[in-house]
Amino acid sequence: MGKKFVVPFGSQHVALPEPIRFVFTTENEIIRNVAVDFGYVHRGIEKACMSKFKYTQVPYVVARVCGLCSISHASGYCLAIETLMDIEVPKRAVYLRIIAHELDRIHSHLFAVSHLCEVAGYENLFMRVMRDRELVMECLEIFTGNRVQYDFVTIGGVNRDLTKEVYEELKPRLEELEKRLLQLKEIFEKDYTLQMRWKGAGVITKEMAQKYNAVGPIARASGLATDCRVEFGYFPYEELGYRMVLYHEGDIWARNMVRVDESLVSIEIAKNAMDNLPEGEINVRVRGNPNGEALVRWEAPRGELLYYVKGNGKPVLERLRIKTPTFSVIPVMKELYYNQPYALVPDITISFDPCLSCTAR
Amino acid sequence: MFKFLKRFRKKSPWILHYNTGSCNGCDIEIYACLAPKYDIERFGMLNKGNPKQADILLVTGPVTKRARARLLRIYMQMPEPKVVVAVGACACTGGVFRHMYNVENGVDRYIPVDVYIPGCAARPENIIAGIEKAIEIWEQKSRDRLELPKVCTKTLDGKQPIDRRQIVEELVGKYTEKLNPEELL
Amino acid sequence: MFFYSLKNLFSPPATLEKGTPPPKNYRGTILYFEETCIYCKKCEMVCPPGAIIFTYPEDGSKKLKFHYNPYLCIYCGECVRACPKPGTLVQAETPSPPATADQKPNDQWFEIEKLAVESKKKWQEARKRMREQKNKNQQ
Amino acid sequence: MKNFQEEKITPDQLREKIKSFYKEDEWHFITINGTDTGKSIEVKYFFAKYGKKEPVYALSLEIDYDQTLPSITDLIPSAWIAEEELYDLLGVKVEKAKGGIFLEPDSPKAPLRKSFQPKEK
Amino acid sequence: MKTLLLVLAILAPLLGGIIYGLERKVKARMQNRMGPPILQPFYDFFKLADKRPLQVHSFHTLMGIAFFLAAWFAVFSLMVGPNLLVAIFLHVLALLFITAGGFSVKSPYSVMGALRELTHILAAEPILVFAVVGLYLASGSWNVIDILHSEPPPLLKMPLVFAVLLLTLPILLKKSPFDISEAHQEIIGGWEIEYSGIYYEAVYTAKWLEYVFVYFIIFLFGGANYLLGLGLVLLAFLFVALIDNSTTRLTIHHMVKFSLGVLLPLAAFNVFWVALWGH
Ligand code: SF4
Ligand code: SF4
Ligand code: SF4
Ligand code: SF4
Ligand code: SF4
Ligand code: SF4
Ligand code: SF4
Ligand code: SF4
Repeated sequence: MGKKFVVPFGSQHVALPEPIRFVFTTENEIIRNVAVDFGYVHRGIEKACMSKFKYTQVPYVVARVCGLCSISHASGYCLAIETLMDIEVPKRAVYLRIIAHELDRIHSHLFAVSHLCEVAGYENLFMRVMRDRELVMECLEIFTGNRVQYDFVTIGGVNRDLTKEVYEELKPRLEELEKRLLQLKEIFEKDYTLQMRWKGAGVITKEMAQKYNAVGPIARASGLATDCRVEFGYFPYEELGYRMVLYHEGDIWARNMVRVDESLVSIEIAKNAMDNLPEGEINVRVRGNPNGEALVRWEAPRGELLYYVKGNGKPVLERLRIKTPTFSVIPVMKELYYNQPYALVPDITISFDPCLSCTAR
Repeated sequence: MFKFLKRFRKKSPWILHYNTGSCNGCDIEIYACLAPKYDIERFGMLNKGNPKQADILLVTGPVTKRARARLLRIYMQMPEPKVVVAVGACACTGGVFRHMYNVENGVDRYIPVDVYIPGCAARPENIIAGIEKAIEIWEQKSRDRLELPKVCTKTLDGKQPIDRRQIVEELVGKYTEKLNPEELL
Repeated sequence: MFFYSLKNLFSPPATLEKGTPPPKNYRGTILYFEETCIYCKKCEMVCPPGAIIFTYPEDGSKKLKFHYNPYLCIYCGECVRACPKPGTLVQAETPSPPATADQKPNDQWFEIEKLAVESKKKWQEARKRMREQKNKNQQ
Repeated sequence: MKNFQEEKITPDQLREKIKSFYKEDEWHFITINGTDTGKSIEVKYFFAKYGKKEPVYALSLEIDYDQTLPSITDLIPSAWIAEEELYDLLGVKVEKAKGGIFLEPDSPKAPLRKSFQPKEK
Repeated sequence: MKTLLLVLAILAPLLGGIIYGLERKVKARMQNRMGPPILQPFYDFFKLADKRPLQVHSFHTLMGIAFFLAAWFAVFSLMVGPNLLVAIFLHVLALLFITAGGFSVKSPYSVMGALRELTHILAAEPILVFAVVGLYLASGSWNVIDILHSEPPPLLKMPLVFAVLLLTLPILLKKSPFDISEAHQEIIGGWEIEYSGIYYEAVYTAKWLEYVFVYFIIFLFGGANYLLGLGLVLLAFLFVALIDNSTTRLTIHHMVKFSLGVLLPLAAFNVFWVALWGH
């Protein structure tokens, strides 16, 4: 029996880019109890989208729910409005959205991977992944005009076209990135100390994932085959070379590997979409106001994102509901901490790739 | 003596980063600054996660109601001389979140900000330029200037325990009173 | 990784020179050219954070004053797309420079926001007066 | 255009209904959503099936502003977080919810209700 | 000889700073980035002197300064002092001071760091003792001057001890994979978290002294052959940098297991071998 010892983790902490606060009660550095406070980022976006902003402005606002997957938010919302208002989006715009979205997924996943290395104390690998990530950041910057907030998707289509010049800039970078990612994958599979630290640590079993309704890479690392890209079927993913990445270990290592593998799949999808880009318009004009309700399940980098919109024929929406992936994994995350050593807390936390700015909105 | 030491300030700024409710966009750009492509360590900057050892506070986010007490506490824990840099539109003025019900429209309503870096998200190059400006200001600052009122009067008898939380709360109260509460909505 | 570290030790670093400009088509500062503006206020209406505000002249004339806050702007480019007169609003390819405390980007903007509301009231009154004047003149 | 299946129930039927169809390995519980319709609060429980391209299934019920909603956390352990949010942002009295996960003492109470109108600037 | 060593001991913080600066540069280059200038630690040093110091309480501060002084004395007794064992003793004492300092504040990270530091001492110091005993056996004296004159170099007699010492370096210098007591990403520096300003400086520079201390022991393995000694130091330096850059942090259990289960027996084996049959 060791002495009970209370350790706060967050809200300001080097391992956390975002404010979330855990208070752990530990015993010999083993966690016995945990309290979590994730309300630091609550800004009131939903209300603002229901009172202050017109529905055409909302894509730019919801993109700022989260910087890591801004395009998921914007597209999820636009898709919901388009379903609601029966707008047919041009095929070229659909493909452009896929490209941007997959590039965004790569950037988000690589950030998560590098961050996980950083908290594991593997500074060199952190630097290496960050360096390789700059390739996809450059792609996104050339493609959409900003490194993080793309403002690329609007209701009815997209804002920018993929010109020949841009295509020529993007293609070699993606190919280079693919090569480097394969090398990285080898490191993650072989490195001895990484395995020692991550294998068998923080295991989420399939049952646990089902019981607590885990989503995204966390569920897929536990062998739970769920992916909104398949289940909702909004985009022609199957024809672009999508395949599901599944691991069964459920530990930190598996979650990391899911992200690395998914980045590789995403590169393939983006390249396919770029090569088979249909000709045509990139957006259609939108008239009228939304009336009715619609719902979109979107696979953001961290998993299922739900957009529920309800309009009442006015330019301002009646209800906009954002359910974000991290919101869904917090219950399983909280459960997982019990009886883990404190030394693993940063790794476990970051292996969820938590993004609180969308959890609290 | 201190004049001599002052010269070395600009070569060793240690940064501390706090997120007061941003979208992460600017935070990941700060992380990108640490990475090889922008490598801010070449200017001597270190990311110290510890307010007591940091010189430059990088704040992102529009300051949500829950984050402000923590922000003040971190600011008070940092020893002088120190500078504050607001990174990104929402830290400067509130950005898109301006006038939402749970945000306070910018960092400078709570702590004095020295440099504002625009952008949504701020580019790493721009962040570096901003930090350089901040260092210039930092060089001018005196080491004993206290920027917030010293509120702790409770220790006079030397016995009563210090409740830092309470101190911060009092301070928040002080600063919120000054603002027009209707403006906060 | 051992090999990689050793290799890096003897190869040039990947660090960029300071001040490398952003790529072409970067979404930077919004530039305003008054000559062609028709004061339709579409840009003010679409701007999500409200980084464009027009203040009204007191004499009731139609020549509004354009205010833009680069420290509030989120660089989405909606205003440029909304503007009916191409070339009035242009998005530069470089980001805005950082400001220092004496420029007060936030406090000033609070004043402008207040001013916009007040000046609009005054402007409307002035317009009303002008209309009444006109009506009187016609009678 | 509605793109999900909806079934209307009353608050008392909620627990029975969920007990009757919810299985952990088949259904994925998405979230709870509350909407202020102006007269009452409409609460929707969203469910999806794992790995199937089927529309989302929603249980929908309406409750009065001061009525208490039964908790489903013992049936679906991850529902607590959505229930807390419902309590915090819409002021729905959910059994066992404590509130305060998002709002500070000086934030507006139940901001997502229609009765709260933020100041227009 | 003696005066040279004395000067070296007096300049030890300077030397340590340069080693630290070099290390940061090499580390940055290994990570494919430019890195800070080599004199960066001294810039930091002057900057810290210029900050307004905040004190948690006087005992805590005192322990920080005691850590610095004891570490410096350890270097002195290693270089000019009478006895290597005294140096080790002082070194342990220095670490104990900082541990006491870490325990004396309320911050949980500090206490946790101090607890882990104790484990560090447990894991690393026995090996340091074996290294010194090895040096004694090889040269027949506890005195530095004698060791520096011993032919052939102690390395030849104590290859295993040297190898073990090399492997202990990450523990001693708190580098990945065994930077557990500092663990920037977990406990933000551990016991050093509550120090600031000029008091932090004491802790900061004391760490430089540790570099000098450890690398000088390595140097001693070269015996009378100073070039060999320098070569060994360079080798150790590169080795530590490489290991630091190619591993993750492991847990405290791994460290204790590795140190007491693998390193210690190896060192002991070598020492006993030489002691029993070496002559
Ligand atoms: S879960 Fe995170 S990455 Fe996904 S949409 Fe939300 S904020 Fe973005
Ligand atoms: S989890 Fe949420 S807050 Fe975090 S990056 Fe993703 S969307 Fe943003
Ligand atoms: S300025 Fe923009 S990108 Fe940066 S944190 Fe705020 S909303 Fe996100
Ligand atoms: S109570 Fe007094 S000593 Fe303590 S922090 Fe406040 S002013 Fe300083
Ligand atoms: S770019 Fe966007 S935020 Fe900036 S002024 Fe134009 S519409 Fe407003
Ligand atoms: S939209 Fe263009 S023309 Fe109209 S007011 Fe703005 S700048 Fe002037
Ligand atoms: S586009 Fe033409 S019709 Fe429309 S507001 Fe401008 S001037 Fe008037
Ligand atoms: S809560 Fe206490 S221990 Fe933690 S930072 Fe504040 S004063 Fe220090």
